[in-house]
Amino acid sequence: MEKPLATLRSATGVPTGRLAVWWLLASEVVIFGGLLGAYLMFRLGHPEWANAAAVTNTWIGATNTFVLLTSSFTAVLAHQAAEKGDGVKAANYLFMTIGGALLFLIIKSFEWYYEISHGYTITANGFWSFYYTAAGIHAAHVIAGAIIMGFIAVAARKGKELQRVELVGIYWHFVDVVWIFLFPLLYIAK
Amino acid sequence: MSEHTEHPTTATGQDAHDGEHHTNYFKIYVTLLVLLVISILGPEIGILWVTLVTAFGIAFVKAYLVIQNFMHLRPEKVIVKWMLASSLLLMGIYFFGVAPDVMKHEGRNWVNMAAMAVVERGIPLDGEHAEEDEHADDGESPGEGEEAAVVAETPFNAAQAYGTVCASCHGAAGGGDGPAGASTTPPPADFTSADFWAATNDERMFQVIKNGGASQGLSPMMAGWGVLYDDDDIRQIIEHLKTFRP
Amino acid sequence: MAQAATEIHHEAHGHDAHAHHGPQGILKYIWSTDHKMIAMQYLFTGMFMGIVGGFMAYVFRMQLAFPGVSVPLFGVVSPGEYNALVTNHGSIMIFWVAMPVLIAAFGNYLIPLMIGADDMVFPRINRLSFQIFLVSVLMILASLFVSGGGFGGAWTSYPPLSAQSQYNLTSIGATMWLIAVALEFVAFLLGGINFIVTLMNARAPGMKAYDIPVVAWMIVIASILFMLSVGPLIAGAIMLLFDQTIGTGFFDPARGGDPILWQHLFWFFGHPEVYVVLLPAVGIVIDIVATFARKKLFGYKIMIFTAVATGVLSFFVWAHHQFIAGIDPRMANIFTVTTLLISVPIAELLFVMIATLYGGNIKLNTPMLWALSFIAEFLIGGVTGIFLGASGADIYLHDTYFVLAHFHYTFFPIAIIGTFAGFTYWFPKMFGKMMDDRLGKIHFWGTIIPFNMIFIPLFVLGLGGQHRRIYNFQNFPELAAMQPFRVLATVSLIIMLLFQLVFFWNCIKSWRGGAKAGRNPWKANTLEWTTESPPPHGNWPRDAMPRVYRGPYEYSVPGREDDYWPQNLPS
Amino acid sequence: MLERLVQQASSYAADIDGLILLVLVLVGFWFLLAEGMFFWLIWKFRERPGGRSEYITGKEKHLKRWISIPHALVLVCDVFIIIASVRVWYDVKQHLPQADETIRVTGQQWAWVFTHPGPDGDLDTPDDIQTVDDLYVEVDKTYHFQLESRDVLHSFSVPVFRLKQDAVPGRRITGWFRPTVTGTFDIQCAEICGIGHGVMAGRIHVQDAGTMAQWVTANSSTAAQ
Repeated sequence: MEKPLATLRSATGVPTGRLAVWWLLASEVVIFGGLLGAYLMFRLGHPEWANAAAVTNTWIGATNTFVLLTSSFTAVLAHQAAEKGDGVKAANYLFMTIGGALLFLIIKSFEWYYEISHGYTITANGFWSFYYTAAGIHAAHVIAGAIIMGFIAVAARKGKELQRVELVGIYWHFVDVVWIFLFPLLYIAK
Repeated sequence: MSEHTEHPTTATGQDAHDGEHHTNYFKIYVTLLVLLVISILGPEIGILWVTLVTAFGIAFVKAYLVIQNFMHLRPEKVIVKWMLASSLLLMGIYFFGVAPDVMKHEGRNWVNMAAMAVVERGIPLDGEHAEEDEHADDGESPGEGEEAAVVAETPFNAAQAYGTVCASCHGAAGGGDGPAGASTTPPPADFTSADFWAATNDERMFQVIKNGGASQGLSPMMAGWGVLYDDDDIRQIIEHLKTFRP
Repeated sequence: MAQAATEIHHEAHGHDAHAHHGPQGILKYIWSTDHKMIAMQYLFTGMFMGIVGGFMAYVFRMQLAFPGVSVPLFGVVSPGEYNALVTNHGSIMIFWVAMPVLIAAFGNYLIPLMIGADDMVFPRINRLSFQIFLVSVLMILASLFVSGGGFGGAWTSYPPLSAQSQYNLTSIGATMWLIAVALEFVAFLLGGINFIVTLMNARAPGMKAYDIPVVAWMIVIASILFMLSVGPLIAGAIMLLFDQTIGTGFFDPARGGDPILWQHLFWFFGHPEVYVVLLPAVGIVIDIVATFARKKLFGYKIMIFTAVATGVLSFFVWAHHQFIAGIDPRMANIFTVTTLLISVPIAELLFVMIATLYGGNIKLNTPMLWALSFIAEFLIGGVTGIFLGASGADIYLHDTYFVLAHFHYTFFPIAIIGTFAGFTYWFPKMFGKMMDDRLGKIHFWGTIIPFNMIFIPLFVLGLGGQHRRIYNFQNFPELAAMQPFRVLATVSLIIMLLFQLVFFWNCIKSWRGGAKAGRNPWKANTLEWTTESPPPHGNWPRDAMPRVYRGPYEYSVPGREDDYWPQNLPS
Repeated sequence: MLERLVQQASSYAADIDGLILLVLVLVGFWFLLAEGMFFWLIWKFRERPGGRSEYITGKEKHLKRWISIPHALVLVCDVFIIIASVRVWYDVKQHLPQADETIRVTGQQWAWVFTHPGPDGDLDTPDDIQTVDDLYVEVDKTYHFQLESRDVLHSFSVPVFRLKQDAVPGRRITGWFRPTVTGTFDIQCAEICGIGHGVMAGRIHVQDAGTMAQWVTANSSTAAQ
């Protein structure tokens, strides 16, 4: 499809795609903000949740933080390569980022399997409800990001639409930032 | 569906960052990892304020580093910063508007007794529990899992169902004298009256319970419960009603 | 309904299809990415849902006026059905009529045309947005026919009633209602990002921020409000969905949850939502008033700033919907102050609109009548809001018919009057034909007079202590005596609904046999009037896109022969 | 004004009606002024053949006054309304006067259960009297009520008292009223609570001291048996 002229204009000086991603993130901030704000209120009002939080495994959470930080690092390297016009290198870095996403999801599913099989299900109590809901919405974002990155990496390998490498990168870093806050909220604070 | 390269202002979309490329991404990455290690080790000390600072203070520092250096917010137009700042500010308003009702359990002229009871009941600290495998095998939930188990697995109990959904109108003893029935016209059926049983049969009762009173030309206030109970459950309820029969 | 939209559009300008390379045949309409086609899809879907919502209003008003009778075309209304009808009437009118028509339809149609662009910046996301919206429409309609019936817990959907099926008895209907609303939010988030970015980035060369027509500004401000307020409710909807389906206890007090949390999440979105639909309607009215008064706006910047101020303040007032709902009484004082402060920018906005008439040469044709009636009627809705914002008075008036009449005096001008104003004003542009002015005026008076006759009695009933959502007032001795007011409201409603037939007749008649409109029938300044009617795909030839030299409201400039001065004319 | 539609039967009903009247006067003034101005302008500047509008930008000082002065006055009116409103709110909802007696009101689908403290004046004792949908109170006596709910949200509304408060499951919300007129009045549920919401009607019986004393003796003795 031919691109409309409208898409090529940039009255603000921020490229259209990047502006849209920033707006998307602003709307994501309020979605996660609403959920985590509610969690924080309940957590501060229910000291007994500390006993439930004690069950979560900080080391698994830390490993996942490490995985996501690393994937963020490769995403920014992909952006750097795309800026230099090196589509193949950008694509390779993106595939590494996707690998990070998959590793994150695999660790997560083992963690959840262990917890669910020990009876800590989403209905067990308020803490676990928030735990699975918040991490689940975050994981949905990880999955969506990995799929989008796959498409962009395939195009970038052919040298097409390189600016999209940066756009998906910004989104990916946001997913990382959400986890940076989920980690202390769900794992460290006991 | 994004910028074409032939357009001068948008070019590849990275023009705005030219000259900003000297950020050493690797250095930032290493810094982030060091901060991660500190945030894990901090709480191990066990002092509350150290935990708070290392866990949440460092989260903010890490987020700041990622946003400024990886997402390149630093060289971005000021309007983008305003957008993000206002969405964060709104979350602050939301928190302070809601917290007095939800976070606190009592206030001027009200107490949240249910929340207090939940705090009081507490959650058993079963760190070892999680290690024990026999509980995992029989699928039973430890501690607060009980309610979940009730929702999912309890076999149907007609007497209990009668108590929860029927008794408020038909009365605990089936006399049609439950509190909610007092204001309905016509009044709820009285299962202790012989006339009631003379005028009905199993099939009719089944239809009324499943599809509501209106389906048999009776009071529309008798709701249909087919959504909640399957046919077997309803037959069990009818059997339970027969225990009221004079 | 999208079908009807596409067919009308097909006939209207079937011959310029050669201009684009998109899908052909019927797919061209269903799969089109053209902003005008998507606008039509939204417009006609919204109008169809308006008919559904109107029919619901007819059924439950009949039940209230003549309790227990068999309503023609429906039958006897049971209490459960009554609750489902009022719930879905409210949800449909706000989420599936006001939002798609005012924001999505007019936004899609007008923003690219008014800023001199050939399309939205993301045409395929735009199409995706409509498709998600269509799924939500089918979902809400289907939810009325599932086992157990449609959801009956009011459009606010307060738990525990909405969360637990043993209380609401509509386990399937409630879940489908919730999913439909959530999908609708997603559709409008995608659409909203598109509107905002289009206005920010895709303006014609020379068009500065204060050269943008007010209606485009308003739709974009509304989209921003929507985006920033809906987040917590999306999170809340997921939590409520889990409560309903897998048995979590987010809103169940017995398990540590809190029903008050949902109220906050809902109204944190719900109050800005009022302004989300208000602002586009205000924008439409302002554009029409300027055109037919042949006047420059009295303070263009004041209007934009008051709209922004209203939007910002609307985030600070939400708990006035919960004064007596169990929030801490001390918090109510804060929210009373913020709520009453919001009257300041809104009053300013209305004053400026009225002042624009001063010194004009006012032509009273159908679109202008609709626009002026918006101001007159919305004023009633605005001032009655003060009673409810004052916490002390709200103790008595909360959840009475006074509230109901108040917000119908705001939402009716917004969703119905605003839509008719915009539709009659841009009809020549959309279909290339003029509308019949005489039929238009009959329809106008046949709508406005019964409208007031419906809701003025409801103010009286509300002051008399009659509460909402009660299916039969004969159970309350003090209220039973006020039956004549209920009958009056119902009869007026039926008259108003019948007069809508005039509108549909007028549409069909004008579309088939109306006079040709030409490019600029109203002699207006904004860019959409500089292209053909209806505009071809791409709006303007790709090598002759408009350039902008001045603001949109330069009417009756001294020293010029014409009393208008299009934005794209070099001086 | 409102008392012609609904009787005033509690100590604060007149305050709330007074506030509504104050808002009506202030808001009505602005409403009539704006509508009057609006229709006058439409009539004055109606279309004249060959007529032409004036070119006014809204920046002219002598014209801008017409907006900015009313604008400031609206703010002043708002301040009056806020002060009056907060005062009424404080008296009715925030500050509870000393109670002569405390009752409990429990909402459930779809009935009101009222618990009277009985002869000893204390709730949760064996001589409590429970009634369904009928609340018996004594005139000129200050009551506190503890509002609770067993299942979903309800709202305890007595229009003649100008009293309304939502009942939230899990919470106990305390409020007060002081009946000033004897008689029997409606209680409505004002928050949708399911299919029976429309029949969740109660009656409140305000009695003089003698009748009330008789009622208490009659009912608590039957409860004790």
